[in-house]
Amino acid sequence: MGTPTVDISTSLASFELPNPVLTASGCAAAGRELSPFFDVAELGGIVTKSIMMKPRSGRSTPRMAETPSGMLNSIGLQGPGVDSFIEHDLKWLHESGARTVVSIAGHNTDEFVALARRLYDQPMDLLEVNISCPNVENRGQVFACDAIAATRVISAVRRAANPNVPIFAKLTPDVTDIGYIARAVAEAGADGISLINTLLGLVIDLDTLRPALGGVTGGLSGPAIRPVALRCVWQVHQAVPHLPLLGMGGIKTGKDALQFILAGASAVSVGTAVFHDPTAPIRIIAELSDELAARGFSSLRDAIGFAHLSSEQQAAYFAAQTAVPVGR
Amino acid sequence: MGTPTVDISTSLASFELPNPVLTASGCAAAGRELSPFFDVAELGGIVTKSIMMKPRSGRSTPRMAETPSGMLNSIGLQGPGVDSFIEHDLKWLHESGARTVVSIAGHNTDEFVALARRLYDQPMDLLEVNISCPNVENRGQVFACDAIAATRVISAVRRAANPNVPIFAKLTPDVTDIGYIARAVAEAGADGISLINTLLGLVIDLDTLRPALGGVTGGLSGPAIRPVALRCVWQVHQAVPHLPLLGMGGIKTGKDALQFILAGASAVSVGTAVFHDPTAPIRIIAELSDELAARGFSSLRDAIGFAHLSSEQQAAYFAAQTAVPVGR
Amino acid sequence: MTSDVLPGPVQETGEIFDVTRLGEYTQFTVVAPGVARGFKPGQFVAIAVGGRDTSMLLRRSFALYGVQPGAEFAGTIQFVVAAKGGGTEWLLRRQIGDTLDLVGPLGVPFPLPRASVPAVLVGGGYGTAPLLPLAQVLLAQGSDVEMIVGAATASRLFGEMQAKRIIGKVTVTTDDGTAGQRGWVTDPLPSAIERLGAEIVYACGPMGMLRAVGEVAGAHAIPAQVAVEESMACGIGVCMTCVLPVRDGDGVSRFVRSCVEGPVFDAGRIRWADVGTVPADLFGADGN
Amino acid sequence: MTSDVLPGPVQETGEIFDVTRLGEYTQFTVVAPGVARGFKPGQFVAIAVGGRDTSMLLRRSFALYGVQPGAEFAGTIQFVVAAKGGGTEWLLRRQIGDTLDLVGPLGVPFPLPRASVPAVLVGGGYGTAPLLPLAQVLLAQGSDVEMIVGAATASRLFGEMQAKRIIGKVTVTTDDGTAGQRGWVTDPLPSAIERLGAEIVYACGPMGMLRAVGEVAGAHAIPAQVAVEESMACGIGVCMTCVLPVRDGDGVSRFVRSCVEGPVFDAGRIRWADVGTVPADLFGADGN
Ligand SMILES: Cc1cc2nc3c(=O)[nH]c(=O)nc-3n(C[C@H](O)[C@H](O)[C@H](O)COP(=O)(O)OP(=O)(O)OC[C@H]3O[C@@H](n4cnc5c(N)ncnc54)[C@H](O)[C@@H]3O)c2cc1C
Ligand SMILES: Cc1cc2nc3c(=O)[nH]c(=O)nc-3n(C[C@H](O)[C@H](O)[C@H](O)COP(=O)(O)OP(=O)(O)OC[C@H]3O[C@@H](n4cnc5c(N)ncnc54)[C@H](O)[C@@H]3O)c2cc1C
Ligand SMILES: Cc1cc2nc3c(=O)[nH]c(=O)nc-3n(C[C@H](O)[C@H](O)[C@H](O)COP(=O)(O)O)c2cc1C
Ligand SMILES: Cc1cc2nc3c(=O)[nH]c(=O)nc-3n(C[C@H](O)[C@H](O)[C@H](O)COP(=O)(O)O)c2cc1C
Ligand code: FES
Ligand code: FES
Repeated sequence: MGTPTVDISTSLASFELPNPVLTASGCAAAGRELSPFFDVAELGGIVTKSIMMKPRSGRSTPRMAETPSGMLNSIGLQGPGVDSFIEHDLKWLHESGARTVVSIAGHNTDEFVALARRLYDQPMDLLEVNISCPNVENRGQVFACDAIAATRVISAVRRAANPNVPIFAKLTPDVTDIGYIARAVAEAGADGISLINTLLGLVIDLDTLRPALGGVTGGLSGPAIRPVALRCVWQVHQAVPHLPLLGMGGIKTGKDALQFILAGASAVSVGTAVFHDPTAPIRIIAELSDELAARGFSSLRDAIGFAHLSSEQQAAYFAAQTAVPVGR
Repeated sequence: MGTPTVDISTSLASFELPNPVLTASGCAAAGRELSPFFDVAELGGIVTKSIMMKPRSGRSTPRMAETPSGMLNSIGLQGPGVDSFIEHDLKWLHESGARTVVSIAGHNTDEFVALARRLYDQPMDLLEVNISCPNVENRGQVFACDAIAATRVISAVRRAANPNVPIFAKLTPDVTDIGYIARAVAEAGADGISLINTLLGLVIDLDTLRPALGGVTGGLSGPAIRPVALRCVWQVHQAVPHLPLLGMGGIKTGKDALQFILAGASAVSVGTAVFHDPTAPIRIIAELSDELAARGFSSLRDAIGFAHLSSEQQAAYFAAQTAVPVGR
Repeated sequence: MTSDVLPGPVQETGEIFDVTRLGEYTQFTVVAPGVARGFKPGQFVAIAVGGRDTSMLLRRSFALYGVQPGAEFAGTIQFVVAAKGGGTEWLLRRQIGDTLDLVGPLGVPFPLPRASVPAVLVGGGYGTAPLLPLAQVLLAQGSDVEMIVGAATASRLFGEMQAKRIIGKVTVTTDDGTAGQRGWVTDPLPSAIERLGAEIVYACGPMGMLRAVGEVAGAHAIPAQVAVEESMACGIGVCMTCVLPVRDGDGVSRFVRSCVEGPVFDAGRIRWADVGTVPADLFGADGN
Repeated sequence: MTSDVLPGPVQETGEIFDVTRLGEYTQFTVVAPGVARGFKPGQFVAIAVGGRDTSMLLRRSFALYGVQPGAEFAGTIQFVVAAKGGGTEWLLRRQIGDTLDLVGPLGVPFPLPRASVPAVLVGGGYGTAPLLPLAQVLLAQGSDVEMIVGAATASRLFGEMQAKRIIGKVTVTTDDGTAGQRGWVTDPLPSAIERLGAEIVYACGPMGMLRAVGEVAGAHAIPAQVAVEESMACGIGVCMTCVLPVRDGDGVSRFVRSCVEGPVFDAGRIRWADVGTVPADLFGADGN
């Protein structure tokens, strides 16, 4: 498309990004495995797999099942522990010139705090606090399912983490009222919100007649969940309009990414699509830029939350644009 | 498959069905439109579209958007009101010899009660209480999102309805803990539980740059949600093992239906698949029967909740079967 | 107007007999005796797209024309496809010999006058398709028929040759003047109505065009029967996605399913200005 | 053992050059110079299935053989497909001239001995495929090679003709005795090891077979290098779905990704009995 160039830079609180496309936690390891396919420094950023204090084996296999337009996973946060992560993964990312979002997960508030402290001086652009994981102190209930537990973790991490690094709370869609949880973590000091994590799902293996996953239930991701993710972004943008959102859930193309931006996301993460197409994140940058240009946007920032405007407000925006919109 | 015949009769509380396949509310109107494709009396039953006291226009168009392996709808319970429903629809179903599940929906508890009373003497086999709809008395919060509101409706309907007709509470998956809601409605007197209703979703129209649906958000259905539905059936079967479950969400084939049975459903509803294949429900009866036979089950009832058994318990069952299982 | 009792729709697998490119459109001829048998002009067929394991759950609808219940192409149906999104693009990749999963014929056909009456037929884009068999039926009844076909540009015109063959002449309009006269189908419509002394107008095309055609007919105090195109999830009347606000005989307006109570409506009964809203006086609006 | 630095995997679109039925299997020859370039025996290719708008999100993996980096079929790869579910059935409907979206070569190849050593190769079902190019490499190194191929029944045998052509002879077993000797591949394995004075066994096939081959090799105090087949979501090492409990050099067991750290493992290091569990002494098991 020979369309006018669009300014696609964006920001997630104080983190400035040349483009709004990142990987999703757990879907790009720590970036290195994607480097045969593209230069990871060209992305908006790499979001690393949620790391915990100690090494962790994760769940038993089978760990995945394909489902219609989606997949279930039950990895169980397998990882090398934060020390090894800093020494090998974060170092590699830093040397590669990649913008880096470090995702952390804990069994309890103390572990989240310990992680924030351990990472205090490490090179990173944003800290994503994965509170969509089970809280061992509350019968394994997921932190982000309980406004109080979520608040406690986020305020503690905000105090413990380097004040120059924005922290984003990552929410699960498996709650009755995601806007309520969003307001709670915003008040607790989150600089932004990442959403959504996977939906809890299950598949029965018709050969074994038992649940297909070793972990019984697993997390549903991929295009199947995109409408749920978009609804969550829409609702959270309405609940906390001042907070930047990192949107994700089933993004495969620039058009999909644009829906998230219009619904209120300042940037997007590409997760499961990477399994199908390792170059998806880099392709989506170009596609999104073309889609914005084709609709007459002069910058990505103008498109953030645009779908919440009335038709009149939208028309006024385009009327004020000097560039002639292509294809409208 | 020349497999031994399996007894596929089942029951939903006191409602005895010759086979376990029904339509889903809102996906078969009141059955009549399906009669060019098959004899509706051959199904386990027809579940009618949720009816309210008064005629209701429903939401503005557009009312649907296709999504990956799913669709969003925002019909808004368009319907003729209970009087016209009784006079035309229920009458036709009765004359057709169809087993009938009547689904009711209300703005508030009183409307549910009025519907149960109005339907007291009408010919029907089961009453499905669609509490996955907004409660006008509580800022439009969905009844089934709130254990107290859900309990109130179910106990009131149980008291008001004909005691010979079992009542099933239909739950939404959009809650933090569906097992908790299930226990609440069970204690309130539900004779069983139907699940799941649609997931709340949203799509942005990239031409208008606004939500694609007139109703902004809509309900996500189809194979995309099947893993979520199976997880809900699994969890609710564990929460209230004594209650019969009517399972649904993305069922397209006999194999899909079998997953629901193994997870704990006594019967299944086929919804969105009917839009793709009007004969799906009748086809699924035969497919399910074959799948059961191929795995060595002598009756459907034996397969209900079978995936919750340990491998040893499962092996013991098959060892005790006289019929030689085919393909195991 | 007569209202025949029609054989119900059937679901059948049809083999593609021919695929022909026509400008920006592609015409499919498919062997489908069950669908062909019951067909009346104005009806449509719903086609499963994407094959096994597709992520596209819903059927796509196409207006039927060129249905041959007997004779040479016995039991074939024809429809024309314009590329739009994934579903039509999948269809456009099908080849002769491939099979399609069809449900049809669906919908209420164009109502026919009891006796011969002069009629003007107005088609926009591929909307001309269902008017071709209608013209044949009307001519066979002895009616005088004129036809106006229009499109944004020449390559989006459809059926002007067939129309000419059937009727003898046809008026063509394009928005950009690349074929026929520059302008809209409604420009030559008044004079056609007057010239013919038309007592009815039939139309199929985009909503805006149908509304305008309805207004012209109304101004001439004659009815316009128009075939609409609403987004449809099921096509068979069970889902309620395809509704339009339509005024009935005693003045009450309701949301009416365009798949089974349409797609053909009396233009004068559709509340065009209220499409996409819930007008306060709609039946049941207070029940929401 | 040598450990070359390999060119990384590439993503490319390959045209299908040939499709040949072989018993219950179908062999594909695809023009894919990028994948072919880096290939070493034991590696695999991950193929997108279902086309645009498919509901099948994940790639399917196939062991590579018959890769021709130069010569007549320059830049082609070969792999063999057995029908399983939707993905393989879609592949089996592809025809010559169709294109496939490929990522490869993936995984760690079979480690080669530094010098020529006698080796027995054991293939089960289509697991014979990656052993064919391995046999060629070993023979070129001057190693003595014997090959045993087995399957449940004759029609599920693969590659016994090619093996015979490459090596000169081949031992065949089938569970039901429909070809070769009745029984398992492990039945003739001990005598093959002894006859040849084998110093290594290579194997590919179902997990149960690989375990048994590992045990026979262990009993002869020689290593077995086996290529496993774990369910893989990404194939490139980013998702952690494909792990196996593997003991490393200093005795610590970890969950190791079979896509990038395998699919070839030393059978003696895989904790076969613990596959599908989280053994208590696994590295990080206490972190769960
Ligand atoms: C009664 C009727 C008759 C029709 N006749 C013809 C015809 O003769 N020739 C022709 O080319 N097209 C016809 N259409 C339109 C055709 O059905 C759509 O172009 C087609 O559904 C688009 O599918 P897609 O996957 O290519 O597009 P997408 O935009 O990807 O479709 C997404 C969803 O929206 C629906 N949709 C998109 N556009 C339309 C539309 N214009 N009308 C209704 N639903 C839509 C699709 O069915 C699908 O469910 C008719 C539609 C109706 C309702
Ligand atoms: C390294 C490797 C090499 C392989 N080589 C070959 C080969 O040369 N020839 C061949 O025919 N097959 C091979 N397979 C198996 C092949 O990948 C599966 O048969 C195929 O993925 C099944 O896909 P489906 O859609 O037909 O089946 P479905 O059962 O519908 O697949 C559903 C999901 O399960 C996964 N899955 C199913 N079966 C297997 C399996 N056996 N192994 C791994 N994942 C599976 C699929 O990838 C998919 O994600 C190999 C697998 C791996 C991991
Ligand atoms: C295999 C896999 C592993 C994941 N691991 C993590 C994780 O460690 N931490 C986290 O916050 N989210 C994790 N996620 C969730 C993703 O980051 C993302 O929120 C979700 O998959 C939805 O996006 P998608 O549909 O683009 O994949 C994981 C998802 C997958 C598929
Ligand atoms: C168009 C449409 C209308 C629906 N209307 C109702 C309804 O009136 N009452 C109800 O309880 N569920 C309604 N549902 C939900 C279905 O009954 C079912 O719970 C859900 O769609 C999941 O099943 P499926 O994936 O098989 O469609 C509707 C679903 C669709 C798609
Ligand atoms: S499309 Fe379903 S009722 Fe018309
Ligand atoms: S398949 Fe993803 S890490 Fe191996």
